[in-house]
Amino acid sequence: MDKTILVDELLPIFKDGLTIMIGGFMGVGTSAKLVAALMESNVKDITLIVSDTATPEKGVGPLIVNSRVRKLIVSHIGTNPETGKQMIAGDIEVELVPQGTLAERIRSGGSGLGGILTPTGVGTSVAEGKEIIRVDGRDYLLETPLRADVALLKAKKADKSGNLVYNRSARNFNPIMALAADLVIAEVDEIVEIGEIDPEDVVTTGILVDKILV
Amino acid sequence: MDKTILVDELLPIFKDGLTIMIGGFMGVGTSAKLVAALMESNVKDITLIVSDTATPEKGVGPLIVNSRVRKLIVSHIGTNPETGKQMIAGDIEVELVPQGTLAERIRSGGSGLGGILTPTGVGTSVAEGKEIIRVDGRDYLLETPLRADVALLKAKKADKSGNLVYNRSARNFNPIMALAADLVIAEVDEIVEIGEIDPEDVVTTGILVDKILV
Amino acid sequence: MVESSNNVKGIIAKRVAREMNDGDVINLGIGIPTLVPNYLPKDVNVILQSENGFIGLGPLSEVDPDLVNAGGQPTGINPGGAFFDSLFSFQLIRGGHVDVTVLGGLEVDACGNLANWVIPGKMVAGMGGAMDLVTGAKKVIVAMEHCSKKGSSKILEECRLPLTGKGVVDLIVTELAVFSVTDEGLVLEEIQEGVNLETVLDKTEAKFKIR
Amino acid sequence: MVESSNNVKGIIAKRVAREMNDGDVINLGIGIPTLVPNYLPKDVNVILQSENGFIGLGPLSEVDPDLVNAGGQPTGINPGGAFFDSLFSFQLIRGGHVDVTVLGGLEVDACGNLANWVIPGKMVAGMGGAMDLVTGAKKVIVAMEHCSKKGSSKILEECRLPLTGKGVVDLIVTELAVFSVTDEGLVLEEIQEGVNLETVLDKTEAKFKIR
Repeated sequence: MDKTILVDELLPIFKDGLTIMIGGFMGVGTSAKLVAALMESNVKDITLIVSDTATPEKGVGPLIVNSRVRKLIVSHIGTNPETGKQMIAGDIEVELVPQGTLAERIRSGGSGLGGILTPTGVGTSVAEGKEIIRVDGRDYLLETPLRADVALLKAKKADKSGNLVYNRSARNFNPIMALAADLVIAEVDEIVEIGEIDPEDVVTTGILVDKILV
Repeated sequence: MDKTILVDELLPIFKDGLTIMIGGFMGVGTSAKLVAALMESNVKDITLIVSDTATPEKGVGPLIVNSRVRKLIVSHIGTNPETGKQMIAGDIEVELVPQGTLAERIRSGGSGLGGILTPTGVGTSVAEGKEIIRVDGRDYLLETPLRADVALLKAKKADKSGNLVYNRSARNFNPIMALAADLVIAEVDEIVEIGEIDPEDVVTTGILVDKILV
Repeated sequence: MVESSNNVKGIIAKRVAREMNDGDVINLGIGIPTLVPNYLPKDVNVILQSENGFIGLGPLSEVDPDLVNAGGQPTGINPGGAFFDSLFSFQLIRGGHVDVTVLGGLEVDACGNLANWVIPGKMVAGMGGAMDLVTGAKKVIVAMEHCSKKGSSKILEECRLPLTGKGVVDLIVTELAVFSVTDEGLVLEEIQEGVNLETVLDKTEAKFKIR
Repeated sequence: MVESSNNVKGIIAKRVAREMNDGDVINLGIGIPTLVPNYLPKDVNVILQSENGFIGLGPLSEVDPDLVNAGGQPTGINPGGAFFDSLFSFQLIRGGHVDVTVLGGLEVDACGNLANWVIPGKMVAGMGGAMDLVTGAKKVIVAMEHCSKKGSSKILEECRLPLTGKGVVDLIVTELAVFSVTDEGLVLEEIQEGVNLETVLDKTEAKFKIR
């Protein structure tokens, strides 16, 4: 089963209105090729789930600048002024989520959980509209799962079965997004034969990865 | 800061009534030396949190056979007949927890969460006395955190700062227990200098590990 | 007698094997389920998940005491496999990343309920990972002998033993028959070779429709 | 002016550095907090956690675009460090495995409330990891200039901006003074060198006790 794919084969996958998770932190660990393919596909009205919107030029920044995103679920937008501008103009709906909570919600979505109880955000505007549950004398927010139609990952290396290894701080949100989308596509710098990645070193198991773009 | 410790230095740490987590699955990935030290310390009334009670001779089995455990939080006891015997006789209190839920509860305890919502156990005796929370039309059990006074781990290799690497299926519950106890002690087969374990290969960061027994 | 029992187990495992598709991620319980790979067609390659922490369970090659299956027995890992901790293992299981789980059963009923972890006052094995597996796997197959050692039907109108999972079973495979669990109760999908309908009716407590 | 501002930042960072103990695991926000390591005594070695996914943040050695700090700037990793994903990173942060976090602030108040992520209608940066850090770290230090650029006190009786965390701050360090947050409100722990009490009283909106 060969999971490798060419950019041209990706284009029909991308459709208007999809919910897409994209790995990365300030653009580090974001697949530039997959973001470029999304741009090329001309899709719009994306719901984007991402750590941050990086800068106008980097990471998912171009998707924001070119108005491809209708809704954003994100922890930080301060480094891309275009995001704030579109948000204030009402052109993009932004749900700000604490970064640790964002990670937990994605993991919940990918792990069959109905959510988690976190103390983060209690007593802040993040708590608005959320259920507060008291456990052992402390208040927690019930934070619910996030899933996506497609996850776009960036890894250092894959074997042909899709096992992934990441590079340094480019790992960030990629491994948990691999759990939480119906279709998981990874750009990798290098692809090797099955057996060349030690089972101890695999970070994302190939059963989670559907397509590999080299 | 040298974290290495000798067995004799361990003995005063073990006290009656402690809550102790011990890694391992059917005894694989359980520290035989740390279990032996517990035996030698003559402590009793332990609350033990463990995947299973292995066999009478293996893993945590001897702690059961020698009546050191007052309460057991565990997913499987079928391979150690002594556990069932003591349970039926009322000598040991057993809380049976689905294995995935046990892992989640330990992680919650080690990650500052108030618990997680799992579908596992809904409609079974596991649900008795637990809060049922409906999310997106599906029922989930609220499962609350577990923590321990001491966690006893087994790893393949440590560096002197306590970074741990495991061997094959001996990893199991060890990495999450490292998060969830006030004092974390690891037996390792080999100890190396700081810098000899690649930061990409570290499974348990040394900041979680207090003591290392070679 | 042993011969015959092995025969029965083989018949069940062989039929279960036909449910597997190439590329499926499978988790097999102990007992009859572990026999399933022996009966897979050559063009069907499945990936075995072991809930104690790896993907790619394979034949034993070198013995490493740290490499065991979910029954604690020495095993091997295939190229392309991966090790992880128990947390991640159950993320895969509960998160729907396992296509099929095959488990033994003490009782199954017409609502798809399964009981296989405790006989009150008698055997208390514990559920291990079974409750997570039946809740999370995309397809749950119960592979078991049709009747208990005492000869009573294990396919009931309603389970009497404490449940492992409620409404979780998709397919029941025994040495006599194959039943699917549908919204309208059990449906007899097949009768095993050499068995007649009367025997199935006689040995099955639960009502069932015939496809 | 720049000179003077740098001076102020140095004074704050230097005082924060005195709060660190050998072996502490520290997470530093962007801005003034990143200057803290420059002022650590030689016998105090701390371990820096970077919420984007590693332990052992160190000086830049070789430039790898995949190795950045939480501000997205190229950085290094010390021997003994470890990489992990965002989930694990925040498990460490929320789980109390970080001893001290040092963050900047827009406003802090007498109840230990902190606001530093949004000015409604103006700046919407987002909270990033700050809400998790102030909730989970064992000790929360706010390192900031005492007054806003317009000269108004940033230490208030009650925060007016949306909160980052409620009752989370342990210590406030500015170029004028050091306050601890106690059950009875703010306590003035120290006045910075060359500053007098009148200045602190004049520039601080919140009431405080004097130790």
